[in-house]
Amino acid sequence: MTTDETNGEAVEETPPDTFEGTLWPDVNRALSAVDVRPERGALDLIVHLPRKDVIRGLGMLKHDDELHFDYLRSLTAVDNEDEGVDVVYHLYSVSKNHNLTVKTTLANEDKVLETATTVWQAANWLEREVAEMFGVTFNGHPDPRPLLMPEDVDLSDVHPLLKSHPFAEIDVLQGEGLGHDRDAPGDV
Amino acid sequence: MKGILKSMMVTASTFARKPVTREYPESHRELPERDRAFPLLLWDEDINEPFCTGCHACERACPVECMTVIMKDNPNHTAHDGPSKRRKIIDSFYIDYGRCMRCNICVEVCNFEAIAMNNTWQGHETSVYDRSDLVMDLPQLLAESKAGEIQEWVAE
Amino acid sequence: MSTEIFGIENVNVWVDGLIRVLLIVGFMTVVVMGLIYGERKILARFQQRLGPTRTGPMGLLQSVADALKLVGKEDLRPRNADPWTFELAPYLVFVPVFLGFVIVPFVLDWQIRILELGLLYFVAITGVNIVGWIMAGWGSDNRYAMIGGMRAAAQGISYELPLVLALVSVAMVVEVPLADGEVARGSLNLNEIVASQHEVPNIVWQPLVVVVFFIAGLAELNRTPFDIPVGESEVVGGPFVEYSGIRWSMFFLAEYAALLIMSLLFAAVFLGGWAWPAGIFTDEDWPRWAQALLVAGKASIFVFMVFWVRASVPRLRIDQLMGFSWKILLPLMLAQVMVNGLVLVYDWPEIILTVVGLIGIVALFAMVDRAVRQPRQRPASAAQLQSEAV
Amino acid sequence: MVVEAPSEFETQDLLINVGPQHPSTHGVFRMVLEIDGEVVKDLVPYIGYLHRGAEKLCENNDFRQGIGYMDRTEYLAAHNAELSYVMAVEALGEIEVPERAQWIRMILCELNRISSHFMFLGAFGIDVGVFGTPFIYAWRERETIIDLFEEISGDRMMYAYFRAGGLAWEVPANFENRVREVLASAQQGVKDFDGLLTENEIFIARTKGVGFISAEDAIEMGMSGPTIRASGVPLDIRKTEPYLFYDQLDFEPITANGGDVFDRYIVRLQEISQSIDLIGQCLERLQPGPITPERMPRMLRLPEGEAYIRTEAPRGEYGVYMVSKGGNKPHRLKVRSACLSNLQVLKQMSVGQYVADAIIILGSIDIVLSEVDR
Repeated sequence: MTTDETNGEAVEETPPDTFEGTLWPDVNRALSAVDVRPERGALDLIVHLPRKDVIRGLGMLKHDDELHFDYLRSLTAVDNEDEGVDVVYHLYSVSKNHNLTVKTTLANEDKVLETATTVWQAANWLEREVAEMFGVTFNGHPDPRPLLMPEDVDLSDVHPLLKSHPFAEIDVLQGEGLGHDRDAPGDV
Repeated sequence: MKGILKSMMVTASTFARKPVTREYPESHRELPERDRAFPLLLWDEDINEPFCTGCHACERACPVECMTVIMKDNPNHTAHDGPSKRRKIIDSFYIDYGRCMRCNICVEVCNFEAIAMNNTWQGHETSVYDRSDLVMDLPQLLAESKAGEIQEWVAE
Repeated sequence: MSTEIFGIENVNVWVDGLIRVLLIVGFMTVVVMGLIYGERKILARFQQRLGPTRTGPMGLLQSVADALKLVGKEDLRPRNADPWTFELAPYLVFVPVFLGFVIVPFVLDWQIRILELGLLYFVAITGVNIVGWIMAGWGSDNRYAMIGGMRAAAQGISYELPLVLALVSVAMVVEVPLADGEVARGSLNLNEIVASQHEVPNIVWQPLVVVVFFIAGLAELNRTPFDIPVGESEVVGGPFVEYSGIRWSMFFLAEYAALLIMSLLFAAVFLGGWAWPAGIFTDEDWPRWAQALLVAGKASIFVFMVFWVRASVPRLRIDQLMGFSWKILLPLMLAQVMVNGLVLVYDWPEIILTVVGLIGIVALFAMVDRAVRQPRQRPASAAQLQSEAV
Repeated sequence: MVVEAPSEFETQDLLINVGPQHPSTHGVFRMVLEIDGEVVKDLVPYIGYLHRGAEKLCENNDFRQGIGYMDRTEYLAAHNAELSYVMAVEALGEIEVPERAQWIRMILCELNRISSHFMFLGAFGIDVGVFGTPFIYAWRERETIIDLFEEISGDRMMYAYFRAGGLAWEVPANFENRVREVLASAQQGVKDFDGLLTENEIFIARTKGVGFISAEDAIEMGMSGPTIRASGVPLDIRKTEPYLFYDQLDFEPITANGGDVFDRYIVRLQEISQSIDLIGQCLERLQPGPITPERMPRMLRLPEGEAYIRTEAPRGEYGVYMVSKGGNKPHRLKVRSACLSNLQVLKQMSVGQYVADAIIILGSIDIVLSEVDR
């Protein structure tokens, strides 16, 4: 995840982006109690929050009557191999019709985070899926069973969507062995 | 009860309409020319050899990796005073119809227009008893085109 | 102990009974196969499809093919199903329906036995097959089957009452000419009921009873909109889920045989059976084959209506089904019986019956519309569960 | 010894396993119902039977190969699924899509919405109990639409027709009057369904007031599509955040405020008529022109960045969150499934209702399991 600072070193200091067209001024006011780092996404504004006060920040965003993010669009995670796992919240306000993406980075050693179901009920199943696919544990989740993976087999340490999880080999049916006991191939 | 009578009138009206079902094995629906059943190789009538030179372009582009291509030197290339200009020709070509997802990418990447999508009913009716019979080798892939039954559709 | 059958004198009673029963069995199987084929074709036409066309010319041998397939299929029994109830359930469903044919008045004197209490016998016999349904549901150790069986019991019993009251209110007003020229009212003998409809069929006098009989008949046959015990989308085949092969075909045969009896009874009791138009033109009766065609035509009206309803109406829920029978059909029928009684006692003109019947039909439609518009009442326990769950 | 009789007759609750093989679970969905008599006391849904790891596969396929997987994550409306994927690639790569391609994309997506809603009407008709008639009516209309798709892209359900930057190839010459023919038969289908089910007393009695969900709960649970619009929330991404040329069309999101099964049916039925009208408007604005940008690289490489693109699929918001770290393959691809969020509400809607209600509530959410499990 390249952020503004890394770009800054390579080339002479670019003027800090003022995000004038985006929600940044309101978001900054709403999240003043938390240190926030904005970034410009392809469509909507992206805001980085530190791990310990993500849930507090989301609560502020939801109950702030200016922003009123009452709709959790989607909750997912991105595995950046060595930089840890990013948990991404896409928020939307039905009344104000604007969007915001909230991201937080979890180090690979302890992928633990508070559950967002206290803020939105919608996060219930989405967190279950992120938990089983990325190995992130959400403390206080009401129903931490696996969502998509089978329960009868103990897959608690298998997290398929991590980059470390290998792709399955394709059982190749072609080639000399299994094709056909036709006469010599290429007999055209 | 007015609603119930109304819905019975609707079923009565369809009672009078012509049935839409078609007796499949006897009468086949006429397939559009762009229909994509399964990929097959094309036969070059005038030099009597397949167009395909085994350049692996389709094998690399295939999302499900269902193709295996082995090329060889072309015996009737002009160097051995044969009619063909192709230095390399396909030696053996396997497509696993069981894996192929008919996404037409191989036809798009092929720069010799050697592979096309089968748009005949024979291409659709490929049910077999054993999954390994779905692996089509070179003679099977060339059969329909050699018999001249394929008018392949080329996207301009 | 000898009777006359088809002109052959002094035939032993037992032999005569046996011949008539075998005739009925042959007639019933052929007609039931025709009904199955007819249903699939007519239902297909309602849905703009062709229906069976592969077996035989125009698919005519489809039922024969089904029968052969079912005979060939292995009829297995789940391991921990209760052996006796599971095995005997199909017989308890099939035999009562088959026994019901004893009193069906096909043509002038072509029925197995003329029973004085024909209607009472019919209603009693068809009541027994509910036991068969419950045995099938309970005996086959399958949760869906058990639910289906319980639903069949609830539905069978609660629609027995409107059916019986409908037949009673018709049987009350039937005119039976006595030997000394007098006219007695009321008879349970099906022959007399049909004979009394020479000039005017009962449908004219009792329109409401015809509608209620049709609805209750649908419920007895477990037909849409009352096919709750066998609703595939909820209980996946209901009590028959664990049956296969011949046992399942007995259930299937019983269902269509019951449809056949209900339609013949409908033709006899309400549309005048073999008597109705005959009385208008000539005093004595039509030739046998004409009467047979007449009865067949009237019965097929009922059968076509059943198929038509099946193609166009969704399924009721169990509480609506029970509410409909106990709160709407039963009061109407009791009122109808009371009005019949008054007409009989005070000798009012017959036309009052028709007027009251038509008013009854309007009342039935109004009640149904009001019931549909009402907000749903749910049992207290259900509402309390709902609030808990949120 | 005297056995003290229980105060009131002690009954035992029954646990039924509805699915994964069941005629009305619309695919491999399983719910365990705990029922007391006929009333549902508890409902535990189980999903994951159709999980094929589409997101992991897409990380191993480049931006043209991934389109085939998008079709398979939403097999009833594959055009809408491809649209989100392809728009995400164009957003990341800043690729300009010619006008004609965008109009054709809109027409195909609306046609796919019609065919998907007909599929719902057919399956819902059988759940409610009409034996087969709505299913055949729905299939009759859906076949005509799917035949048109076959003439355009060559495949009935898995089109792989959209490409980053436009379309794979030009539509056939008789495209416009073929579309008008299909719209006429869809109009007839809507009239049939309106007559068959909408005013049918038994249908109203079965569906009115069943499976109620309030607007606040719907927003709280992140629902989308016709299911949330039936509770009165006008959340339609074609209107709230217009993409392609939806801002040039005049239409209002169809809402109903009952929030029950009947309203979800009515919203979808009216959406078919709305889509028919929208396609008419699109056809007027369709001009001849190119369908792919002039110079498209043979092997598309995207700069670093991430984009979350959401479009209005028939079941709700179908979102693609694509993170690219340069290279020709997406680093991470998340498919936001509308049915997954709508399905979370099933327990809340079904507890306290009858078994028969629970079945039609599940039907009214119109789930497609390949989108739920991905």
